[in-house]
Amino acid sequence: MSANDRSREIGEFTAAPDDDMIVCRCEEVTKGEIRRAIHDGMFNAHEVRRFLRCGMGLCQGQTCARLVKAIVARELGVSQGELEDATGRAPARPIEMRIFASERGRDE
Amino acid sequence: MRITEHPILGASEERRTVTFTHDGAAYTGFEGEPIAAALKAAGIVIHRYTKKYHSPRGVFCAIGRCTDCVMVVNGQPNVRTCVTPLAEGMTVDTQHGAGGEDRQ
Amino acid sequence: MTRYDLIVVGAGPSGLSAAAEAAANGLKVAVFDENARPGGQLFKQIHKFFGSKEHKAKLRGYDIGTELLKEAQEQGVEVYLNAVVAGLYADKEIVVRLGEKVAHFKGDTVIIATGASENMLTFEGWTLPGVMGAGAAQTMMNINRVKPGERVLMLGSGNVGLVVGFQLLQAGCELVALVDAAPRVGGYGVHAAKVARTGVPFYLSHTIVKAEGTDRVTGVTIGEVDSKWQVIPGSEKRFDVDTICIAVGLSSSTQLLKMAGCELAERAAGAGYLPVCSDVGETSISGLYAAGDVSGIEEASSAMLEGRIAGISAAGKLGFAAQEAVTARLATLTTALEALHEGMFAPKNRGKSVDKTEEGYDVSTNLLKKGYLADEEITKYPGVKSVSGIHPVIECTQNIPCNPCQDSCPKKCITVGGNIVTLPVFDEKAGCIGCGQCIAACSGQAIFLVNEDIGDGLAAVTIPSEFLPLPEKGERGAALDRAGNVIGTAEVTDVKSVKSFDHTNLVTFTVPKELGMRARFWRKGAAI
Amino acid sequence: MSNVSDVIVIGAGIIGNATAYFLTKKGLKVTVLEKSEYIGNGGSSRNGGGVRQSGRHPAELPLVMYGVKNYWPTLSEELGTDVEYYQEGNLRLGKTPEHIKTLEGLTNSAAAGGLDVRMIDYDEARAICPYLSDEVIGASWCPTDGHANPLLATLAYYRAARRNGARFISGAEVVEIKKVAGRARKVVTTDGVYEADAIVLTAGLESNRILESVGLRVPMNPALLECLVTEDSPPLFYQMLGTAMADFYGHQSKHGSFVFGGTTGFEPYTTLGKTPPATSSSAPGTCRGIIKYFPILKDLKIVRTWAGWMDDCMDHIPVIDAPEEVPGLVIGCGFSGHGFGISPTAAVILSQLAVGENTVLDISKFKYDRFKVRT
Repeated sequence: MSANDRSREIGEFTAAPDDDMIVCRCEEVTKGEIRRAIHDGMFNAHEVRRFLRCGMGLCQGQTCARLVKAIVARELGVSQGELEDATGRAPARPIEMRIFASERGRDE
Repeated sequence: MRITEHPILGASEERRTVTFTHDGAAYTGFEGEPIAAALKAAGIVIHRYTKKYHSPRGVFCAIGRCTDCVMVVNGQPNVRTCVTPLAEGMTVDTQHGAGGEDRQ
Repeated sequence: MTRYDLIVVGAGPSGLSAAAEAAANGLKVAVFDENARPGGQLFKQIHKFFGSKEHKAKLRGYDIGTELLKEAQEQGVEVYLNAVVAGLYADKEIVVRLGEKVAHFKGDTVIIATGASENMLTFEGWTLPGVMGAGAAQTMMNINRVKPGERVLMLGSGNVGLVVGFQLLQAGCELVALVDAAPRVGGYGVHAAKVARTGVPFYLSHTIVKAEGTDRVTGVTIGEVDSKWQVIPGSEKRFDVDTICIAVGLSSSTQLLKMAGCELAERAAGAGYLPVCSDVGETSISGLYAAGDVSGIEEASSAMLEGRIAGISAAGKLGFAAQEAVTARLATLTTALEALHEGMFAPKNRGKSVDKTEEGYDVSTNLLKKGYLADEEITKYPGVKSVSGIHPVIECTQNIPCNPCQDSCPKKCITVGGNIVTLPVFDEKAGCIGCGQCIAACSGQAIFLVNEDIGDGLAAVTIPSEFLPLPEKGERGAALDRAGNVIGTAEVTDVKSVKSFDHTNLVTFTVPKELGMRARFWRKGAAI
Repeated sequence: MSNVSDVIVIGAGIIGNATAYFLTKKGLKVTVLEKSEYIGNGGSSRNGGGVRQSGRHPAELPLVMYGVKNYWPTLSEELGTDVEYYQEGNLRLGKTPEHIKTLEGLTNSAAAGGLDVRMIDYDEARAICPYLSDEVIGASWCPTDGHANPLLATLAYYRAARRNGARFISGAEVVEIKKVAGRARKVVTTDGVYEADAIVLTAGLESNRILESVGLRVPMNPALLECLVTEDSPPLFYQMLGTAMADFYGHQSKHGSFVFGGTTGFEPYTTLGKTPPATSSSAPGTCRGIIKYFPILKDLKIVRTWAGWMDDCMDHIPVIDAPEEVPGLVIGCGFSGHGFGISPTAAVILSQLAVGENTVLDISKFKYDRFKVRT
C-alpha cells in the first residue's frame, strides 16, 4: 500500500504517560492532542498544525515545529526526513499593523 | 543577581538608572537594557500566565524568537521583554492570557 | 526603491564577513540585523577561539566581533540595526521594519546569514520559568550582565553546553551538574576538562526526568537512561536548582530562505532541512546565498569563512572582481575552511564515535564519559612528558583544528605541524623557560607549567585562571585534581596578570611533590 | 487494496472532501486523490473564512442560502469537529456616497433574491460594532451571514469522510482521466490507476490540466489571494467585515486572532509559480485599509501572511455540472475565490450528480457549456 494512502494502518491510539506534556508553548497544545490528531488522519505537521493550532501562536512554531515533526514521524513510523519542514512566512517577527501600514517613501 | 565584576568582561560600565513599575510596584533598572534583564536583576522571573492553563512563563530564548517572555508594556500586550529596551517611566505588567483588555 | 549590489541579512560572524569582503571589492553593501547590537552571537562568546591565525584563533569572540565590525565599517558597509527583515520576496526584495515604519529594499545579490536558534526538548515542567536555552543564559550573563540563576543544571555536553557551563561559573553561578543523555561528552574534551576540574559532576547517559516548582523552578530530578533512552527506575537523583539550561543543539534559521522559495533538503538523517547550496553558498535561486549557521550548523570560525566565500562570489557574479582574482581568493578561503573541517569533530564525523586519534593514540574514555583525563593515562599523549625542571604539560588529546600553542613558545618547545588538527608535541630538549605564553595562548586552557620537584618535597604548578577573585600571593587554598576532587593544600606563589594574556591569569601554586602531575585547579578556602 | 470504487473524487480541498463525505453517507465506496502531500493545501487552507450570503453573485445566492439554512449551523456537531462557525452578521462598510451607491446595488440585488439584507446608517452600524471609525457613513447589514474556520472545516470533512471509509491518497498527481467504452472511468496517477463508476473533479485550478485528457476546458485563470492573521486579542466583535471597495475583508476568530484578506489590484498579474508568492506590498496595503475602518486594531501585531491561488472563472461563478459530452464525469471547479461559504451545498449537489440523483437546487446557471463568445 502506498505511503500516501491515508487508510494505511498506523495502529490504534494508545494513551501514554506524557500525553499531557505541552509541546506548543504558545498555543498550549499537548503531546496527547497531537498524537490523537495523527490517528485521526493528520499525517503530517502541516495538517496537525491546521487542526490543532500548534505552531500558529505568537512565535509561529519557532520552538515547537521540530518537536511536532518528531512526534508525527514517530507515530507514523517514518523518518523525519520524509516529512517536509514547516513553511516560512512573513513577517519573521510579529509586527504591528500600524507599522506595516506605514511604508517609508510613501506619502512623504 | 547583577554581575558587577567579571573575570573576562571586567567591571560593568556606567549606565543611566531609570525607574519603572512592575504590577504597580516601583523598581529601577538601566536605561536601554532589555526589560527582562531589569526584571531578572530585581528577582522577577514570572512574566506571564498562559491563556488556557494559566501556567507561569518566563525568559526562555532571550533573543526575541520564542515569545514566551511577553508582558503588557505601557498597556500593550505581547511585548517581547527580552529584546525591548527599558525606558524611564515604563509600566511593565504581568500578562494574563492574551492580555490587551485595556488596549482601547 | 533603494537598491544595493548586495544585501546581507544578519550581522553575525558570517554576515559581517560577507559584507566586508564584498564591500572591499567595490560593492555597495547593506547589512540588516534585528538586534540593537551587531555581531550576532560573537559578543556572547567570551572564550578564546580555536583555529589558526587565519581563523582569528586565541582571540575572544567579542574581540573578533569588534574587529569585524570595524572592518565592515571601514569598507563602507551600511549596517542597519534594530532592523527586522520581515520578509524576502520575489526579485530579491526585502521588507524591513525600521523603527515605526517598514521599508523596501532590493539587492542584485542577497546573502542570508540569519544563523540558528536553539533546539529544545520536553520534560515534565519544561515550561516553568527558570528553564531556558543555554544561549538565553549566555545572553543574560554576558550581554545583559545579569546572572540567569544562582544554582544551575546544564543539560547537554556539546560545545555549547560545556562553554556556557564554564561561563556560568565565571559569572559566579553554581553549576550543580552537567547532564547528557548520550553516553559520551559531545563537545571538545578540553572544554569538558576545564569544567570538570572545578568540581562539576558530569552525568552522561542521564536525562531530565522533571523540573520541580509551581511558579518557578525549585529543583530538578535526573535519571540514568538505558539503551532505548528510557529512564532506569531507581536511578533518579535530585538537585536543588533555580535554573535549568538546555543545550541540545541548534537549528538553522531558514525562514527567509523558505519564504523566497529556495530548495531545501535533508543532507543527513536528522540534520533538519537545509538550503541546497553550491560550493560558494549560492542557493537554488540565482544570486541568493546562504552563509554561516543558516546553511548548516558549524562554528563561528567557519561561519566567517563561509561569509567571505559568499561575499567574494557575489563580487565575481556582479562583475566587481575579475574572475582570476575571485578564483585565487576562493582558493585561500576554501583551504582555510577545509582546515576547520578536519579532525575528530569535523562535520563528516558527526554521530560517529572516533576511538583513536589520527596519530593512533587511544581517545581517553575517561574524558568522554566523565569529562576529564585519568591521572594514569595522561603521559600517553605527546604533549605530556614527565621531565625534570619546569616544563609545559599539554593536556590536548583529541584532533581539533587549533595551533596557537605552536607559535606562542619562544623556544619552539611545542610542535603541531602542518596539519592543524595534529596533537601538539612537547620537545623536552628545546629548553622551556617557563614564560607561560603557551598557557595564555591555549584556547582550551589545557596547558599547564609544572616543575615536579622544586625541593622541600614540593612541586610547582602554573594554571590558567579566568575566575574571580584571583588568589593572593601566599594564600593557601585547596588543590583539585582533574576530576575536581580536593587532593591537598596548595599555596599560591605567583599570580601573573599580563595584558597580552588577555584576561587569562597565570596562577602558580605549590603542592606536595606527588601531586604535581595531578593538581590542576586551585580553589579558595580550606582543603576539605 | 482494490483500486476500484464507486466514485473517485479528484482534489482533497473542502469541496472534494465534503463531496466524499456526502458520498460515503450514501454508503458508497469513495477514493479521493490529492496531488499535494497535504489535504486541503490550496484555497481551502488559504481563504478568509467568510460564510457570506450578502455580496454574492445572484446565481450563487440560492446555494449559500441553502447552506446557511441547512448545513452551517449544525456542521460542527455533524462532523464532530468545532469548525468555529459564527453567525453574527456581515457588515459591508462605506465611507463615501459612491461606496453607498455600490452597497445599495448589491443590497437590492440580494434582497430581490430573498435575502434578509438592508442598508443601515452610521449610528446603527456603530450599535452593531462600536469600534468602527467615524469615517464610515453607512453599511449594508446581513444578520444571518457569518464566518467559520476554513482550516478546520476542510479537515473536519476529511476526517469525517475518512472515518466513514473514504480512502484518501495524497501526494499522487493525476496524469489523466481515461474513458472506457465512451464513459470516463479510469484515473491514472503517478502511483497507480484507479477506477470508478463516476469521477468528480474538484481540483481547482489544476482541473483544466486534467480535463484536457478528456477534451474539456473551463475558462478560468489563476488570481492571487493574500491574507494575514494577527496575534490573539480579547473578543471585540464577531461580525464578518467587508468594504464596498472590497479592499479588505475579515473577522475575529474564535481563537481571538483577526484574519483579514485584502487586494492590491495586482492579483491578476502575478507569475504562476510552484507556490503562491505572497507579495511585498499586500500586507502594508491591507493594514492601511483595516486601520482606516477599525483604528482600534492598529496596535495588533501581524504574525503571519500568506497567499493562495483562486480559480477565477470567466463569469466569476463556478462550474457545477455533469457535462453530457463526457458521461461519468462530474465537474466542480472555478469557484472564483468564494467556494468556502457554498462548499456544503456545492458538495451535496456534486454527490448527487455523481450518482445520477436529482439535485437539491437548480444548477442550470453552473453548466459547463454556458460560456459563449461575445458576438
